[in-house]
Amino acid sequence: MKKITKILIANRGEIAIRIMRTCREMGIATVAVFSDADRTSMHVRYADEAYNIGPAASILSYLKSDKIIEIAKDCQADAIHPGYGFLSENADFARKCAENRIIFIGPSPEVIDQMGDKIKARLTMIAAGVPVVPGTTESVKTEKEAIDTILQIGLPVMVKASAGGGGKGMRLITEEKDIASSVRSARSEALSSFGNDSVYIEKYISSPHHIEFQILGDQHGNVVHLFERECSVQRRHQKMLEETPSPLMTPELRKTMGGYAVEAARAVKYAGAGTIEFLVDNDRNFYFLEMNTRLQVEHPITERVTGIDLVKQQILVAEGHALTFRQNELRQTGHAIECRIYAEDSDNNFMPNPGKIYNITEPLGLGVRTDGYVYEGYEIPIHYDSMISKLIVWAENRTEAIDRMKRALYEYKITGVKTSIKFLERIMDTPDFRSGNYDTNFIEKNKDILHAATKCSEDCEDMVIIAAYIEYLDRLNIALTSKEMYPAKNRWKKYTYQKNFERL
Amino acid sequence: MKKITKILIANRGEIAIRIMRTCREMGIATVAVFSDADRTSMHVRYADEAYNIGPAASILSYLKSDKIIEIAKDCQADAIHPGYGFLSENADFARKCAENRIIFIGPSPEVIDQMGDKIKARLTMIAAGVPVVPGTTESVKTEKEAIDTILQIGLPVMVKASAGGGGKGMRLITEEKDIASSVRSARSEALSSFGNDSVYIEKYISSPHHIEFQILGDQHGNVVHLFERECSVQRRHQKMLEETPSPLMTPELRKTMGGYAVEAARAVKYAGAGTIEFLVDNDRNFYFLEMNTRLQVEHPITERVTGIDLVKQQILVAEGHALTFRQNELRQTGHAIECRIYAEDSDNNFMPNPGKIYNITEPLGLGVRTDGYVYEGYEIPIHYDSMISKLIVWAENRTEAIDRMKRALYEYKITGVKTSIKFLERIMDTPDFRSGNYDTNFIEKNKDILHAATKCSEDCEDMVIIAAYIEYLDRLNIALTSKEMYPAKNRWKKYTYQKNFERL
Amino acid sequence: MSIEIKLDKRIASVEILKQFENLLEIKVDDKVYQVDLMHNDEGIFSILANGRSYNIELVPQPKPKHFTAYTLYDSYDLEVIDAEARYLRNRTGSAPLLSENTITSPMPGKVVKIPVTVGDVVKKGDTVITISAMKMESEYKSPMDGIIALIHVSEGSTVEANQVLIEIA
Amino acid sequence: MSIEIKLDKRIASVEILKQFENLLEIKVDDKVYQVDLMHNDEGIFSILANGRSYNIELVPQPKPKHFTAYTLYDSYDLEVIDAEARYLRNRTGSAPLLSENTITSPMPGKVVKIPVTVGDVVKKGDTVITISAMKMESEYKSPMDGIIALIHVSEGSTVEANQVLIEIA
Repeated sequence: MKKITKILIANRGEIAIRIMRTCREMGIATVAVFSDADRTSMHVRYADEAYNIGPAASILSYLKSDKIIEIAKDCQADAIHPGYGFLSENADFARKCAENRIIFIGPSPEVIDQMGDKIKARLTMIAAGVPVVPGTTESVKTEKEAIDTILQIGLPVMVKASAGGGGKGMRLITEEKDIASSVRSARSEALSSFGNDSVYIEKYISSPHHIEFQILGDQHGNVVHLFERECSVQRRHQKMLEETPSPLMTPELRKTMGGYAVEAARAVKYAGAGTIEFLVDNDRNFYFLEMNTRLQVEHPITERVTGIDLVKQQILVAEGHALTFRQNELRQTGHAIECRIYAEDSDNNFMPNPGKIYNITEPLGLGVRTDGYVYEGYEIPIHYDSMISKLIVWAENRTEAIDRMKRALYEYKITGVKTSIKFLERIMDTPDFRSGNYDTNFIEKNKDILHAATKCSEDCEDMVIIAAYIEYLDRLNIALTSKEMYPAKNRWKKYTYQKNFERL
Repeated sequence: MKKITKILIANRGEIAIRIMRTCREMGIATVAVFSDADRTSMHVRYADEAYNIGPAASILSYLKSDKIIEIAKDCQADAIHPGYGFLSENADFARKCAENRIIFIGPSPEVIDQMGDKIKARLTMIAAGVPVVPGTTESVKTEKEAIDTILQIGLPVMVKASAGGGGKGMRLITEEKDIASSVRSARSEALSSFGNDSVYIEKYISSPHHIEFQILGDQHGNVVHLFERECSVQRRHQKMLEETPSPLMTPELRKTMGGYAVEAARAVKYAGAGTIEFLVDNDRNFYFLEMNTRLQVEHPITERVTGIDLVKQQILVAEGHALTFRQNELRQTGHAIECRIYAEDSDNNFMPNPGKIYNITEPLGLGVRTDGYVYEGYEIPIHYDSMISKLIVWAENRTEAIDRMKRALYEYKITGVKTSIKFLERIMDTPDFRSGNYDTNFIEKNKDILHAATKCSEDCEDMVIIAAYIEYLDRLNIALTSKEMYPAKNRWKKYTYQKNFERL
Repeated sequence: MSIEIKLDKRIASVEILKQFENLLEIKVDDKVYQVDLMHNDEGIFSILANGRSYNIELVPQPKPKHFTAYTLYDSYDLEVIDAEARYLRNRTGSAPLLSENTITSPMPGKVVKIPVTVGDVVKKGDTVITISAMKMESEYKSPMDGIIALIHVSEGSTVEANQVLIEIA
Repeated sequence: MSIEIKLDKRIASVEILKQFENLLEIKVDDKVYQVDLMHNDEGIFSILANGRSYNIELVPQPKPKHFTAYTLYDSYDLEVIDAEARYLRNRTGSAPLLSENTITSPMPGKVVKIPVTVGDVVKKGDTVITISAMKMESEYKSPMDGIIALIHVSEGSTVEANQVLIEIA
């Protein structure tokens, strides 16, 4: 058992800070790394130590495994936490950490390898008895083989690149006449994107639910699951909102799926935190989709209903501790929802909207948690993800949680960049969401409600006009008179214009 | 049953906002009232409607019951929530609300009356079989009677004004020679403060624990308790920090004391949220101290361990709903601590420190809740309480909760005024606090640890000097050059001085 | 001193009638309001009118006299049309400042690909430049049939919001 | 250009030796630091030196060139002693700006009671004024035996921090 005393966090933004918070609670020193674009990022200021690792582009900084390991050795960090994204599912990086006697906080390189290849993962799951989406168990090497397999499985199907990801080399086939051309284009895109034209074929499940189970394993063979997360509200195949418990779930289904998730993790001797993702259709048939061998963005909702700090568990497991709780001691209490606040123009095809944050007011009070990293005056870089914070609420039941989330979103003010806040607020008011009757087709199905313009009343418009007028007058004055060395005593202005106008 | 659709909050600051948050979640419109000193207070901006009620002094504004009721009638509010302090325990106000067909969110005027007079409250408790501090059951009218009673009870004793409060007309007597003079001065102070020289006498319990039980009753005779809060960390007889569960508590004692608290509330047909305060000595003997017929400052720790929104329950009870949970369905899960952030100079006799808030960084992340009302640029008025926010943390157990509170206090930055944050951080490191072995004498007993200066390292001091130097240079530049109409594009400065110095 | 303010497509005329400290009597088009208005250096406004509490934040835009206003419900683009602005408007007629055969970046980002060179013939709808920001690539298309007249940026360069990228003749 | 900075009781001499953008070589007394320093208009400083990440906030005080600095651990009072300040210091000798027989308010508040009038004889330790702020009353006592020379405030009036209240001769 090795006590970890200093952790380098090989990440940036909100997840870097979230990990540092737990380190601070555990008395562990923290080391930040940052690219040239991130010198003023909050994670640099939050850490005990901070080192530059290169230019803005991730490939030259946050993905530079050798450079990061070198810094970890120089500053004598015992361990590296990779967060999510970047190097978190990179088996080579995990291997290099081990070679340099640095603890990689995550599963072994072998497990990352095994679950990273989609076909290997499918085979592992089939061997563990976990249901997978019907389809091929090996890559399909020729066009003819592909066509035969598709006819055998039956339309609709998805053709996916074995080495793939990010939608590249992926085709949905719904009609027989498209089979040949789609297989051909999928294979050619796979070749150009990944240098490998292997594809595999899966039955296409239309409008499924995306439900995942959080699992936690230690180095002593103990594995538990921490229940499910419902992640079906997505745009551009990216999650916008997650909740637990899932409105679709029944106690029996939870027990069955949870059991399979634990089996799946046990099958690869999984140590650390991981997620088993499933597709579930409206008849509650479920199929293994993939495993994420890292912390998920949406882990806080699991923390909120179970009370367990998942990052602390990751660190304890990495130190060699056995889990201190068994499956039957775990409880899902109340209801938690997470909303992802993106810097984006939700009403304009969710286009990213980087820029400078002007003012922020964070929601506070009962049952509200915010995990963010931006601050007033911060310029969101164009180089990285557009997520600026996560808003998590908890309440005794789902209805109260939705009401609380609505209140928190209403309170949350970010000016200077466009954000997803208003769009998320409209989700809270959408009948399909309130009733819990939704799947991955939710945003498309409800687009009329979700993109409806909510203008304020005419009086309110007039108040905006009045404000702009006063601001204009004030700026004229500022330009003329503000030469003093120290800021004005009171930032709220009352007396500025009295000379200019007749008194009431 | 009357559905409440609009509530006037007859209060200010953090508690006004805390109440408005729940109203918003329940779809209830909110009305703020404000004094001249509070025009820029956050509660005015948070509310749907806002009305001025007079000059800064409370007696001319927040205590003006007629004016407040008039506004409530004019804007057609169904109900008034008094918060804590101000009119919250004023039976006349509650009565006037009823006369004007406005729901007062709190117990009936009769109950407020009955529990507001200390001797009446003692008698009520004795009748309900609740242990009280040994002492007189009636006011003592003459000096001789007082001296006889004291000799009978035995020293040490406290002499207290029957109509009293705030330490006025209160004397601790530990030696026989002081009896006559102390009784005399207590009676004379009582007369000049309250126009009534009645006093009563209680056995003095040295260094007791201050433990209170939250209770909740409805209009149908149901009463439950929501467990205890340990409130022994006090300065100037004001609470600084509360936690639940109490480290002193045993399951048996909790059951007994909770049972008495419910009995006490039932005895007066209590409807709404209230608190029964007890003194507990180190042998776990407990005595009824007083009842607070309102929401307490420290209610959030109870909300956190039970999951119940107490303000929501107050509103539901006021509407006439029956409680939806029974005693045996309530659970205390994990551990919660609240720290009160005061604008004060903790190292200088806790002297209040009003002034302008310069920058704020609020602590965020897992298990952290902040209830505050100040914001950057806000000038804390001199007229009201010095509490600027409450920091509440939750964790699975007490040790983790203390570590989390320490982390949250470390993250909490308020500049411009002195605050209690550093002092509270030192409490988290005090062995007596960590071990849970403390009583109301805690701050006095540990003053050497709590007032120790924690200077940063010499390097860190040099960094402060460097920062001041750069700021000075920068201000020289600003004074010379900043005449532009719009703020600089990037608030973080890099290039300001390159002309002035030799390049590296 | 009345001034015009453009809010989205509406142009309203505003005038302060009377003032005492933070209490204003103010006319917006034909409507007269009594407001209690406080604001601060960060462009945060608290306005009380007819008992309602309005919160408005104004963020200045790069163009002088242009603001974005955030209410609790939505955001608006605003422009103050004072004497100077009116003069400029009259002088340039109603022609927009940027010609319609120009492609500008709607957001900051990085140029990933420019599949055209100066002199190329393009059709309306042809992709002429691809910009990447925050892991998402967006393709910008020619608004007309024409010839690439000028390219102001190159592949790999960083662009600001509203920067002119390509001109088509 | 070296300048002196007073931090609590320490007076340190500071000089920038070299600079390239946000990288500074800077000397504090005899120690030379290589620092990566960023700051903003709100007085927030992020300094990286020898790998450590330091967060410092500076708040200007009413007196020019006086700041309060907040680190993660404590706060400090700072004064920049430049040529002008040195000149003023030399001219006035070492005498403090406020005489020792003056009673000033340490915080903003309201005058509750002034139990003395001009001409009264007071002893060291006698209460001469009571100030209330945030529900707490504080009594201020005469620092010396003497006679009340001037009273600048009256009962019920509001006072600022560091305002002169009473002078004793």
